[in-house]
Amino acid sequence: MILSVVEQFPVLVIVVSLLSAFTILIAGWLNKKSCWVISFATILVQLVMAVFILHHVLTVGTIHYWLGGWSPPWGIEYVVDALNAYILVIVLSLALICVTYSKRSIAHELPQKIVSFYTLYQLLVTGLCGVTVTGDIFNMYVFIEIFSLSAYALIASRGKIALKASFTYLVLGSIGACFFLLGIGFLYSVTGSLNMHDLSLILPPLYENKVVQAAFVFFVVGLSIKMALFPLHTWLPDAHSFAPSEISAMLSGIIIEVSTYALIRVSFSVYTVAFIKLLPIFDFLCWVAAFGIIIGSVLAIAQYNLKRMLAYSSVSQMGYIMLAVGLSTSTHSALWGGLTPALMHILNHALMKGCLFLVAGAFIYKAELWNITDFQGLGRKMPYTCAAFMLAAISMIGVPPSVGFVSKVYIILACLESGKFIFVAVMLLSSLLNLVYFWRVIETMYMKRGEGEERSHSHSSSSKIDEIPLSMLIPVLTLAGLCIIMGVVWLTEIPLPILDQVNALFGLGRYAIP
Amino acid sequence: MNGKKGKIWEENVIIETITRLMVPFIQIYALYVMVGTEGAGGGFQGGVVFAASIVLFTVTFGISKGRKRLPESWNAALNSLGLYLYAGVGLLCIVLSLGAAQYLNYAALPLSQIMSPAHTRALMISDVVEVGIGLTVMSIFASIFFDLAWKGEGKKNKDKNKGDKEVQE
Amino acid sequence: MIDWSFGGGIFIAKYNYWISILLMLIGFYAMIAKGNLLKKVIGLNIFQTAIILFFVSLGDATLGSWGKGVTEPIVKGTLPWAAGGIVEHGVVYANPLPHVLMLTAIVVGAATTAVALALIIRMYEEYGTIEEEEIIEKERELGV
Amino acid sequence: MEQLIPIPYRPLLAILCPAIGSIFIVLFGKRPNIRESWTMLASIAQFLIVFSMVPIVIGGNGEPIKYTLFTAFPSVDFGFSVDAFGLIFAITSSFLWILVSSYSIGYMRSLHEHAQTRYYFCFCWAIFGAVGVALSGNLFTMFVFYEILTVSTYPLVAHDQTPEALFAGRKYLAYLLTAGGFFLAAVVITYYFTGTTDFVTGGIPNLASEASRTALMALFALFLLGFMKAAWMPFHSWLPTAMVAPTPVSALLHAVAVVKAGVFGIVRVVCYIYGVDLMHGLGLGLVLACLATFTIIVANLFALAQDNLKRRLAYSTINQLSLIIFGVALLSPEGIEGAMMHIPFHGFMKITLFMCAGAIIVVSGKKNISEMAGIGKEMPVTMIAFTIGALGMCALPPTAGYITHHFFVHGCEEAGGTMSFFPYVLLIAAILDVMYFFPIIYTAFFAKSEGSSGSKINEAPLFMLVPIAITATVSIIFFFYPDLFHISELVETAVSSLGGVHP
Repeated sequence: MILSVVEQFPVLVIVVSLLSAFTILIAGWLNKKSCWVISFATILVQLVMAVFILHHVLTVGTIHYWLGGWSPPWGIEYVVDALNAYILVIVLSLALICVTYSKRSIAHELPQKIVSFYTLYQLLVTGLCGVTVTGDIFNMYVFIEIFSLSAYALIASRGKIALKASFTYLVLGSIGACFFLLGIGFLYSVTGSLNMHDLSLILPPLYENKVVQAAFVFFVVGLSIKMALFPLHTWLPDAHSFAPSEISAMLSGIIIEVSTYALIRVSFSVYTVAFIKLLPIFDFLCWVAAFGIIIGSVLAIAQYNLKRMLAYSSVSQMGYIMLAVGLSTSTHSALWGGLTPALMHILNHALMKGCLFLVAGAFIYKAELWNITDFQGLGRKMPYTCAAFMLAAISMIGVPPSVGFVSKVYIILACLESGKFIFVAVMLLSSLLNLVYFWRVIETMYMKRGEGEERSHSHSSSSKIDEIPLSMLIPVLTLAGLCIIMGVVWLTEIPLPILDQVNALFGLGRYAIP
Repeated sequence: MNGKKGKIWEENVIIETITRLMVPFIQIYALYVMVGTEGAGGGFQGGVVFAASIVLFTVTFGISKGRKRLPESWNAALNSLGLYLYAGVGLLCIVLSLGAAQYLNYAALPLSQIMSPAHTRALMISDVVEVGIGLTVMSIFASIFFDLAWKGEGKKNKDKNKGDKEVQE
Repeated sequence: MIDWSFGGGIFIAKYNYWISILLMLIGFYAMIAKGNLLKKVIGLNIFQTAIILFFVSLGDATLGSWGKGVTEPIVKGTLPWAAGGIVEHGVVYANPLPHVLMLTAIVVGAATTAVALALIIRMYEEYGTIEEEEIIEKERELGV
Repeated sequence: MEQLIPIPYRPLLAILCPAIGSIFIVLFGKRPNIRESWTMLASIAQFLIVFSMVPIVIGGNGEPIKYTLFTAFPSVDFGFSVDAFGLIFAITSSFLWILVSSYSIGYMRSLHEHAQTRYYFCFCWAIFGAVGVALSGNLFTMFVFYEILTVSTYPLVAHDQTPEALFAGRKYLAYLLTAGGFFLAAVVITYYFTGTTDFVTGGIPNLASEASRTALMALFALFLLGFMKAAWMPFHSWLPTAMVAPTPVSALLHAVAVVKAGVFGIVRVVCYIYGVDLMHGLGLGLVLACLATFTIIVANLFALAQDNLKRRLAYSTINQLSLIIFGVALLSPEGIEGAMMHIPFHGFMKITLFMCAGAIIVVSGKKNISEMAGIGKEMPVTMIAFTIGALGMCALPPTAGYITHHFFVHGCEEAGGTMSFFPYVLLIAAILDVMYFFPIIYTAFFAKSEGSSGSKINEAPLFMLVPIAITATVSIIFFFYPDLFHISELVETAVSSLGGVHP
């Protein structure tokens, strides 16, 4: 069989990244500055590959890649369909933005650890890509552990208090991964297969089997820990707030999203819609998510540390995504049916939270400002950074035409269609709570005067602009701009065919069999 | 190092001599586990045994001496080299077959025109790949040991890359 | 009237699962209830080992697949790389795949432990203790 | 002109004027003269473009000018549809923007306000939102602009950056974005029921058949809550609090753009989403009328108690806004006509009053009515303009206010039934209006000032005085010639195309 070049990309995305990680390790001995260059170049190449993969998947069809030429039930298979390709592009885009940002901020924050930082960062990207492209459930577990381990180490890299945060994450994350492994074991014991597609063929007659059902519960619980779904979110606030900012952005924007992707993959590719309709587990998830949305927001209001506040906001946003996932089986509209709102919010949340965390990092970089109350007068001192923060915050609140607004509308429509009006109220309440905690920050930045600062004219104060370096500013502004631009793009429905293809794949939305 | 706390190990002629005798044998055994057998597998185990020999040496002669035998730069180089061996051969399959074969599909290597494809696979897996895995495992386990033992440095090491290698075997 | 034969069956015939469940709970308990970070790591290891045990016993021909017994080799027919041997159908054959999988799980476990230990060492340097509550107290003193 | 700009693009261009203007304002932020000439230029251009659409709409017999940017959901376009009613609001906002821009220049410079670039920038976006609301073709587009309007006015409200201003800003956002949430829910539910959110003259046809009676009632409540911008009681308290903003902001945004956007929305929902017939069928007209009259009376009572001039004007605004809602609630042609007409008329009159209040602050720094004794002699032009505005509020001739009240009373008669009781309420309201406006005039002209400032004439700068004079004059012209800016023609076009208005 002859493979086209693009069909080699799924594996190359991972191998290139893996090789690059260790090249960085060696190159770092010779020249510390080369680390960033290698990392940046690798991720750029990966992103280009991912875009090609997405194009190929959309135009030609799903890519099946048999590692080593072994056919699926025995060999490992990488399967890239519309869902993976879409997530892969998001992962690598945000990774590219974060690595651009990290150039100056890591040189400033962790000058001793540049080499190990980039090595680990590259391994993190490897793991994330791996989870995304693989079609083998055990392979997925391995990649989950790869990115988790890199994440533990990266979180701890600031030392001090971050160590405790990292340790808590490690313990809880390992429990999550072990539950995932246990689920795999259960499935393996009744089917003897690890290939996702193969499993989905063997499983249907066994859906009534208690072992199969228990395995599903293990998957859900394990991945819920990884993705910080509400009652299992306890590791998240510490980890997010003490990690270096680009890692916080990755954690919040990508890592927990990839775990969500894993859950979606397991729910719809290993199990199927028929199984999910058998158990009320998705209804239960909806309620859990709704509680998460509200409680996450309420806890965010109680925080003074900006990054901690953003972390709790992530808990709430994961609730949005899980609510949308939970509703996916009961909606049939062509537009907001199925997984569309969930996948849409995965991208949107990556943009918004990425931007917010990078801005929080910029404040720390420039002036060691952690607490919201210290932000007085920043609006004038760092106009572009603060403008970016404002755009992203406005998106979080859901002011049109930002991305947050689009997700909100789609999720509300999904709630309406499935007849769960209570969640509409939850969504609206949550956007008000978002308003409360984000506006507090905006107000402090722009409106509150610093001590001793007199009522001055606009021109006299504009002279003390003190912005972050360009290599940090560009990523921040890019993300902020995308928050608005993507909102309009979503509204024009240009990217929706991708999500529609995902629904077609899983038989959701308008492809559902009534 | 550790000078201010005094010696944390004691020189003991018997132990040192026995260690001197043991280490080469352990290492040869490790190599045997790695490449000496017919079938696949053994890279990881061989690497661990090899690392054990280094650990034994270090425990006997002290960290500074152990570090001298396996400096950090060597460690990094070895562990990258192992990975290059493993991943590079895989990539070679794609490159040499001009994109016709999959990653890790050793049957696509030109070597298979001399021997049978099956034997090529066997050769690549049991020799080249195992050596790669072994090197990486050895150096990383050694560096974990050194980092944990070398108080004050506390660098976290990561040997996750082996994870996916093992699973692909 | 309790059906002892059934009860006995489920306890004795599947002792491997019970053992791994017991170990799992022990590990889980240690991870959650113990204040000493090192004990938490030990708990984590016990937990992982329990899962490994579970997987390995799946591959055992006499125990595997929920008591059905694995009688199928993973590949039927000639194994090309194994000196031309032919595996006969129906012969009791331990499934090697779970064992190989667990090799990876062991690696992952070792890596996790390594990271955890490194973190504990750093924390000990930072706070002078590895008791969770004392660390939290010291953190509070630092004003976080 | 027709050849110059293709007709369908005009709504888009009208909206883009302030957006483009805002960019230049930021670029020239350090050179006040150029910056402010951009504001003026954008405002004039916008007004001309808006005004150029009037003959087309009137000529087209209520056929709106449509322009679609893209389709957001099936049968929900993000686009504009300019009809007669929308134009009334657009003309009012854009014309008054020209005047207020000029006024702002005088005001901001005289008081040496800080952050003027931010001020002009946000002002542009507020107008962007307001005109967007006016020209939008469906609920969805309207919602988008509605939220932009809310957010962009926040920095204007909190402009002073004092704790008081910040509190006002917070309150403002809390109210209006909550309202936005309700509005969004209402829009989505409407879309869910009917599959469209377009404004249809006479109401969306299948709304009644798709939703149950209770659902329609609840939906209407959601819409009302969504239009908290209309400051109906008991959700009015953001408006008086927002009066800490600089006076031009209070003048344009809190007398015209923002609050009128709320009222405009209610009229849109009543006439173009529910339709008059359905409103009748549900008996919602009476509910709305009761709500409006309640607000009218209570707001007037509140106004009596205020000493701060701007706060008193704010309560007067609340009262007048409810008057517009009341006009619509009558569900009779004359009532709706009056309501639509009152939007520009009240805009001109109230802006006069606010600008006068601002002029007083600039010249003498006085904010409270009790301090204003004898100010009429110092600032004769300003206070005469104020008197004209006040007369208009009390619905006395020869001002525009009289005309609309005339329509309201006729509308009540036309509606008949319970509605014929309401003219008495209007009478009481008018008497209350007199009770709190005339003392101001009395204090200004006839009370003896304690200070020794004497009767030296000391007027505000010309930049401020001219707009005041213009709006006051226009308020009188409306009385004699309501068709200025084609207002009455547009109103007639709008009402006649409603068709299904109950006799």
